[in-house]
Amino acid sequence: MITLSHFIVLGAILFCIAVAGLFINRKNVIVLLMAIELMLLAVNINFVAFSRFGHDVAGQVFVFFILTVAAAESAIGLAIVVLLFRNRSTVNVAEIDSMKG
Amino acid sequence: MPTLNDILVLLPEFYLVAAACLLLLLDAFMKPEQRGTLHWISIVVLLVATYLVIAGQPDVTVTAFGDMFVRDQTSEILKVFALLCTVLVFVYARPYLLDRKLFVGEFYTLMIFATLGVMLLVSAGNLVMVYLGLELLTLSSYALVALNRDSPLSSEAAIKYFVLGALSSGMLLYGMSMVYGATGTLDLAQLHAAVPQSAMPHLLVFGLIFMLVGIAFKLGAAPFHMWIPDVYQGASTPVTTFIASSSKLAAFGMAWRLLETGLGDLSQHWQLMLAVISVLSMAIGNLVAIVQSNLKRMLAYSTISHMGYLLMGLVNAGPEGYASAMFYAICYALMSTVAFGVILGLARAGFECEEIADLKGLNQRSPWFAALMALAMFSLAGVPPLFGFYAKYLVLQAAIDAHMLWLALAGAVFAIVGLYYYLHVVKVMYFDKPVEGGAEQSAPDMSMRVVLSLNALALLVLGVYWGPLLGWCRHSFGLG
Amino acid sequence: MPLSTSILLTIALAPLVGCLLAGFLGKQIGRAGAHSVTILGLLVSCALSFYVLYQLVWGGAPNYDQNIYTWFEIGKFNASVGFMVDRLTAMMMVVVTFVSLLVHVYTIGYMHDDPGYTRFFSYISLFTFSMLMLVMANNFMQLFFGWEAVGLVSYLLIGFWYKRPTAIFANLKAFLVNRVGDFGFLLGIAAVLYFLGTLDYASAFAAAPSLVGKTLAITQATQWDAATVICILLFVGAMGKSAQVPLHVWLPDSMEGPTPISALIHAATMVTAGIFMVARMSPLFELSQGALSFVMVIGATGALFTGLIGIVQNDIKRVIAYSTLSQLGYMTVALGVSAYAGAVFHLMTHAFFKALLFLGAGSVIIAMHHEQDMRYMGGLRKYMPVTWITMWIGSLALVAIPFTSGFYSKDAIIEAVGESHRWGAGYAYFCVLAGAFVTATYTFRQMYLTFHGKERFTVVHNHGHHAEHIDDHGHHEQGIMHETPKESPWVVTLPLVLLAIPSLLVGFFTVQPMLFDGWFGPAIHVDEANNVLGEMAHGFQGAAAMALHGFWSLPFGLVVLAFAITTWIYLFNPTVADKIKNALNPLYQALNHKYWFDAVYYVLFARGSVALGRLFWRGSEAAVIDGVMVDGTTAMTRRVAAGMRRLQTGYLYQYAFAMILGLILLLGGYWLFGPALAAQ
Amino acid sequence: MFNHLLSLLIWLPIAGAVPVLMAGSARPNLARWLALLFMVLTFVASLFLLPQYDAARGGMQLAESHLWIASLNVHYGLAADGISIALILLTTIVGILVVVGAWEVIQNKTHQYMAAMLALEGLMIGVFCATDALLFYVFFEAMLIPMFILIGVWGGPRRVYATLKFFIYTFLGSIFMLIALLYLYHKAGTFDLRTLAALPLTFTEQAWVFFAFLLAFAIKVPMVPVHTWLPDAHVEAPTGGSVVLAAVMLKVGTYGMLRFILPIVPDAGTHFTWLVVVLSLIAIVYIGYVALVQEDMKKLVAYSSIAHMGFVTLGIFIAFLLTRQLGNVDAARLGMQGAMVQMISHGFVSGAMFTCIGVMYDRLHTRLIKDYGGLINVMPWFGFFYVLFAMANCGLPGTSGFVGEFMVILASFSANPWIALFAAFTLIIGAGYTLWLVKRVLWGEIHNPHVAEMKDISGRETFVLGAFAALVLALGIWPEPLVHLMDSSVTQLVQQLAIHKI
Repeated sequence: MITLSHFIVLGAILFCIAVAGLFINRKNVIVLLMAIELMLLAVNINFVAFSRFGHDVAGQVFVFFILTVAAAESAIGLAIVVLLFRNRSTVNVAEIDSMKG
Repeated sequence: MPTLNDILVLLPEFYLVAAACLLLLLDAFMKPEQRGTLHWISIVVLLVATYLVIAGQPDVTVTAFGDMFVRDQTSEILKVFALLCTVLVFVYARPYLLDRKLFVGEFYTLMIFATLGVMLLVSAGNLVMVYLGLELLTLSSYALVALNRDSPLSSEAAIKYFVLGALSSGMLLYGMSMVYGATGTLDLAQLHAAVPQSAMPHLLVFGLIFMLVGIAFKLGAAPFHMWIPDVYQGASTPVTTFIASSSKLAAFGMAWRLLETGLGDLSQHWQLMLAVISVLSMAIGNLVAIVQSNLKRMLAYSTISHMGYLLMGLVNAGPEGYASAMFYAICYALMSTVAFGVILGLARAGFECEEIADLKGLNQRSPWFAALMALAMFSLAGVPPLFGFYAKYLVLQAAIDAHMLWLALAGAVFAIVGLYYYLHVVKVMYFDKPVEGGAEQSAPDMSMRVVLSLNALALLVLGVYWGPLLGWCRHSFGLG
Repeated sequence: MPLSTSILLTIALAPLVGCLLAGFLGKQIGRAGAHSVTILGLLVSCALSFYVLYQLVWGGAPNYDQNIYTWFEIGKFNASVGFMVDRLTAMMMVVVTFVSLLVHVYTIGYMHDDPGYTRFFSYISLFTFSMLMLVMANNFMQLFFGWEAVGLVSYLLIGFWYKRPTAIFANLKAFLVNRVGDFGFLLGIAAVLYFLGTLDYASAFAAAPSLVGKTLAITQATQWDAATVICILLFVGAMGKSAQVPLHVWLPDSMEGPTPISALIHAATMVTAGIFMVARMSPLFELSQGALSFVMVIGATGALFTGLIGIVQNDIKRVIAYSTLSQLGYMTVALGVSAYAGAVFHLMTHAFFKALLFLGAGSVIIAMHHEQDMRYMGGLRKYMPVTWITMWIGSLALVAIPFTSGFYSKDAIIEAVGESHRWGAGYAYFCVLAGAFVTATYTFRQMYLTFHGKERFTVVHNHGHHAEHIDDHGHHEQGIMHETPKESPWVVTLPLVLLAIPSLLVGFFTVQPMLFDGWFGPAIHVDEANNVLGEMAHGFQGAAAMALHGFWSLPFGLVVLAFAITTWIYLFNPTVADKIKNALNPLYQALNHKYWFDAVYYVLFARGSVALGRLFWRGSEAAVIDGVMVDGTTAMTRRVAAGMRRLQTGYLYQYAFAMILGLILLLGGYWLFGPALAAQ
Repeated sequence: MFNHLLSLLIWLPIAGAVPVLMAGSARPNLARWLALLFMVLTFVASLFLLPQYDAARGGMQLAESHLWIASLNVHYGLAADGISIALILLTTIVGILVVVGAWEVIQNKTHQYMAAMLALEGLMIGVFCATDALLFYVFFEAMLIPMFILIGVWGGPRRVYATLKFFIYTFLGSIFMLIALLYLYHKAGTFDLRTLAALPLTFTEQAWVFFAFLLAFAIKVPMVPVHTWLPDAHVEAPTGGSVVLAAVMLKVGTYGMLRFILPIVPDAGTHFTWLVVVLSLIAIVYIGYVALVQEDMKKLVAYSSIAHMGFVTLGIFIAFLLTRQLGNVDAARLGMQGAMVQMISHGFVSGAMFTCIGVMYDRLHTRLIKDYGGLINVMPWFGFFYVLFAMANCGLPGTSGFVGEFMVILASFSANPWIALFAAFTLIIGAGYTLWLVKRVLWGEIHNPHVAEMKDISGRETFVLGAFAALVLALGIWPEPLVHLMDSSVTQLVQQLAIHKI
């Protein structure tokens, strides 16, 4: 029998993977975008699970909003990545450090 | 089903949406040479919105769309100042944008959308609204930061801002989900009621902590401040100004909504966490600012420290505390608009006036701008009789009233450290000899100079006559 | 009729007016104007002083003691400016104004070619004013005012020729040494206020008996007798002003000032202020045998040992200067044996004959064109008879030949010391006796070297540039004169004559009232137990008898002995002097170096203080406080800041990591402290 | 009768700064005359204090109070007692002399200089009559800005270091004072000084508050060991800046002690008196030695200022010993009065000394002692004034310098002979450094050819120095009027000391 805690754990694991992906990855900005998406999905799992087990629909409504915003977000993200590539002809995270200190 | 009442409550916001879309169309069908009018139109739009906010101000707290949207005095005040700050940004930005071929419609529409995001955020009555408002604000901000397409720095700043922003809102959402799980509601008011009898207190606090990360990030408090310096430096100065003014007001509003309206009963937990964050911010902000040579970057670190002081007010977790924090947020918004405004005023084609060294001997070249900058600096440093002092004094008072003397003492110590770099700017302007290619009177844009002067003198006037403003802030939190 | 305030005010202020006119309007009123106004002022106050004395002694006027105005008033403490005039004061006023007047006149001649002519008159008038304020004071505050004011004028006048390095060194030294004395004096005044609760003479003396048995807690354990503390502290002031050992070092150097000053300030009046002060404080000093013994021993030491130095001096003024030190020692001894009247009496006679000697020396110096070294003089008597005679009179008075005024005062002191049974009186008696011999020795030596024997200067007649031989740069080849020395003008000789008269006679007429008939009345208070003069009074049968008896006294014998020796050496075989000098070389060295006081003080205090200051400045100020505490803190802050700056690496993933760390920090914090908080 | 005199005194010069600033760098003379006009007006206005103040009654008079921040119960409260009035008069007089003194000296950005001076004067007057702690703090801090500008813009080569040190040092002290004030407000719910004086505090609280106040005011005075900003500030500051700094600004510190430490934390004050007394004695003796070896005249006088302010702090704090432990109230009053008189006197003497140095500096553009010597040969009148002020500086009777020191030494002997012993040491060391300076600067042959060309003081300089001289002598010859003016206020202060608050 799958309980709420299974979902929570799953969500947590996904979230951790996403976070790890954010700061372990030294290569490509695109990967960061994917990690962010993953993080939002983890959140969605939490919401759906809670609303399912809490018999409250609001959580699932929230999920729709999150999905929509996530789409817009990744759109802007990609746009920025393109811009970045145009200006610096690289999307390598390890090379984007002209501002520091 | 939305009633007419709902519409009326949201009138300013609806109006702003409509106006923004109209501007977008206008911009599309407008010949480039007529674009100048766009500037004035959008200023009028915002002023009208301000009027709507003030005029439609309800005597009692009203809600709309099933408590999704709350319109109370706090949100009104924050909205008014957010709108005004945006107006200031527009006024200051014009010459700068013209010089840099950035004078485009997107700037204005995005700016207005961001402001709209601020307005929604500060009067959110529900976690969903908080999220939507926040995203509307941040997404527009990302775009604004990247506005200067040809600048490598801008795009780098944008990507950093974007990734970290996404991470923070991810954490915020994650926290929200836990809180939702622990209480079963997304409505802040019900949340407040549900917190005490929650079955899973630990889950609740976990949620709280994740949300705190989101809040701290938005404020730019250490250790979630890393984006601030790079974004401030990379973004074009008008955008920086906006981020430093309006969106700080929004951040305060958000913090207050989530922490007080929503999780007020957990205050004994978040008080201490905020205190720690506050000390870290004051320390990192003030210390690292000392060694900056880039003016915008220096101001970025100063922002971080100021957010530390603002948090001192929140730490108090009582109406006085919130009032002082809000006072601080407004005060900081006004001060930073002056500081960045002077930078904008001195910048000219091919000269950003970003380095502190650019201000050398400004007193010889344009004493008036030097005086305005000096006012801003002394005010930021918190030297009486300028506005900034009273804000500091109020938050210190709040910390002491909350029996956190150590926090107040830390604040005092770091205020001394901070003093140094503000004075350094004054020193550069007044005591140093001017250098070739340094800042001088840029092409005088009358409207800008007048408004900037008024804005700066406000720091002096409010330094003497700050009672009413404080009165409003306190009254909005139900104090005499 | 009682004394009127206006008269006393006139006496005090007339010299001040003269000073201000000569000082500020010197250019306008010119030299003649300057000396006229100042002398006029002095004439007025001198005449009035005599009038006051007359009123007090014969006019039956009561003693005057009134406040002119309140200086400050705080609770029960108040300080006023006011006058207290009794016979002691009146006598001092007369002496001061009289000598000062003569010195004014004398100055016309002495400073004739000096550029600072008007300034000089302004100074000496200012001095007279200050000195009068000192003697006429009716409270300690005003006494201290006069005390310091005369010090200031002395400072200005010693440094009158401000271009001379020696002069400006001497005046700084004089002021500082005096300040050491005033340091004690001020503490003494503070002690008086503390114990007696008032600064006013009359009430302080009235309350004086209450001091008996009172003590001052120096530490928890040790308690000092109040009266002794007060008196010794006050006397420290007197030691400074009246140049008592070991604070005597400034007086010989003060000879850098013009000669009239040496006569007026550093012989006749200012240096005797200390003596006057102690006499004035007799009601206090009488309460402490210890303090009096201290006074006596200090005085006796000075009387003998400073006199010895005089024997080896060659500078005519310095000889007299050391003689002054020695005579001040005599006065102090007299104070020490409670013979206050004797001290004051000697003060008066000494004022006359010492001023006479100095002015005479000045006259010689003029004649010698500012040559002061006696080795280049000799045989001057035929050139300047008046000076010669008058100076002999002065010398006889100094060595206390019977019937001269000096005899009466000095012999009385020696006898009084003999009578005294106070601790240390034996030592004092030896000192004053030996002192008599020493005095005679240096005096006769000086007279012989100056006026007798063969001329040790050569006259080279070439006129022209002696005009520029004015005092402030009179450095020329020693022993070469450009014209024969000649008697000084009347303005110089007249004062000599006028001083010679009292030097001879004043003692004879005043000894009886002043010493034995309690002429001073309540002004001087002596306990019966200490009243040596009282005992001597029994054996006193009039001035003449005293003088005749004097011929068979031991002191006179010593004088005769000294006379014989000096005559034999300096008139007949001068070479012996050097033989003796070589024979007693160690002693000679000690005397010639003034017992090395100056050297030691210079190293210890002057150099020492500067070294200490440097240590403080470079060390604690610059290095510790500024270097470590102030700049160190800022430097540290910057270093920390530079370190923290490096955390902002610019790498996106590290920014993200920082946020995660923050998150973990908060979570961990909750995990650690959360339960505790929830418990609250 | 017009009852906003104090407000007028504060705001007249501050308002005057605006037109002076308007005059602009193009019309320096206009700026000068305007500045002088406002200074004179302020001085005249300040004279009206004397008839309006009832010295016999004492206490705070001419009070004004308007609610400033209703929600926090903060008042714009002004009032003056004898001490305030004396200090206000000192300020207004020095103000005029400073403007006249800077007349031709300041050629660069004259209008800003004069405006800064006016603003500074208004703020200092504000400090001397604020009765609301927050208002006091505002004036206390705001003073720093014009002085910061004065030193920084018209200062010497190391002006930046000096002025930053000055600003940050003072700010450091005062911010902790602010914390202390906030704590008191937290307890009392008001900043009104009279209420705070009545506020009962435990000893621990008093101790903390005491040290916060002490730090703030000790830095301002300054006391050893937080004094090192002063010599630097003085050396770099323009003459006018030094004069105001020494003559008035230092007094703000001691004045603060009177208004805050004495009434609000008397018990802690009593307990820690020994500390302040020892520090004061160190200031008198140790600083004296440091002053002795200075090579820069301004530094020397700056150090002597520290030593003289030592007498003020000594006089104030022996009052604790005398009232609390010995019950000798009259002696306490004597000491306190001595401190007050010393404050005023030091204002004139140090101001005059710095003016003298300024006069020399304007001619030779060096402050190093070794560059001078034999000045009296070419500048006799200047020499006269210089000697006079030097004598006042080493406390010669008849000059104002003597009065305060005399009273303090007398009083301290009643407290403890040893204190008096060290205090009286100033007679020697003070004379030492002052007269050695005079010897090296004034007397002797001229060895520096440039000195030979120096002109004697001009009419303007004679006016300034003459005014100082007149004040110094008047105060020295007849201090009673000043003493009387402050007597009742001092008495009340002393009485307040006796009240236990625990």
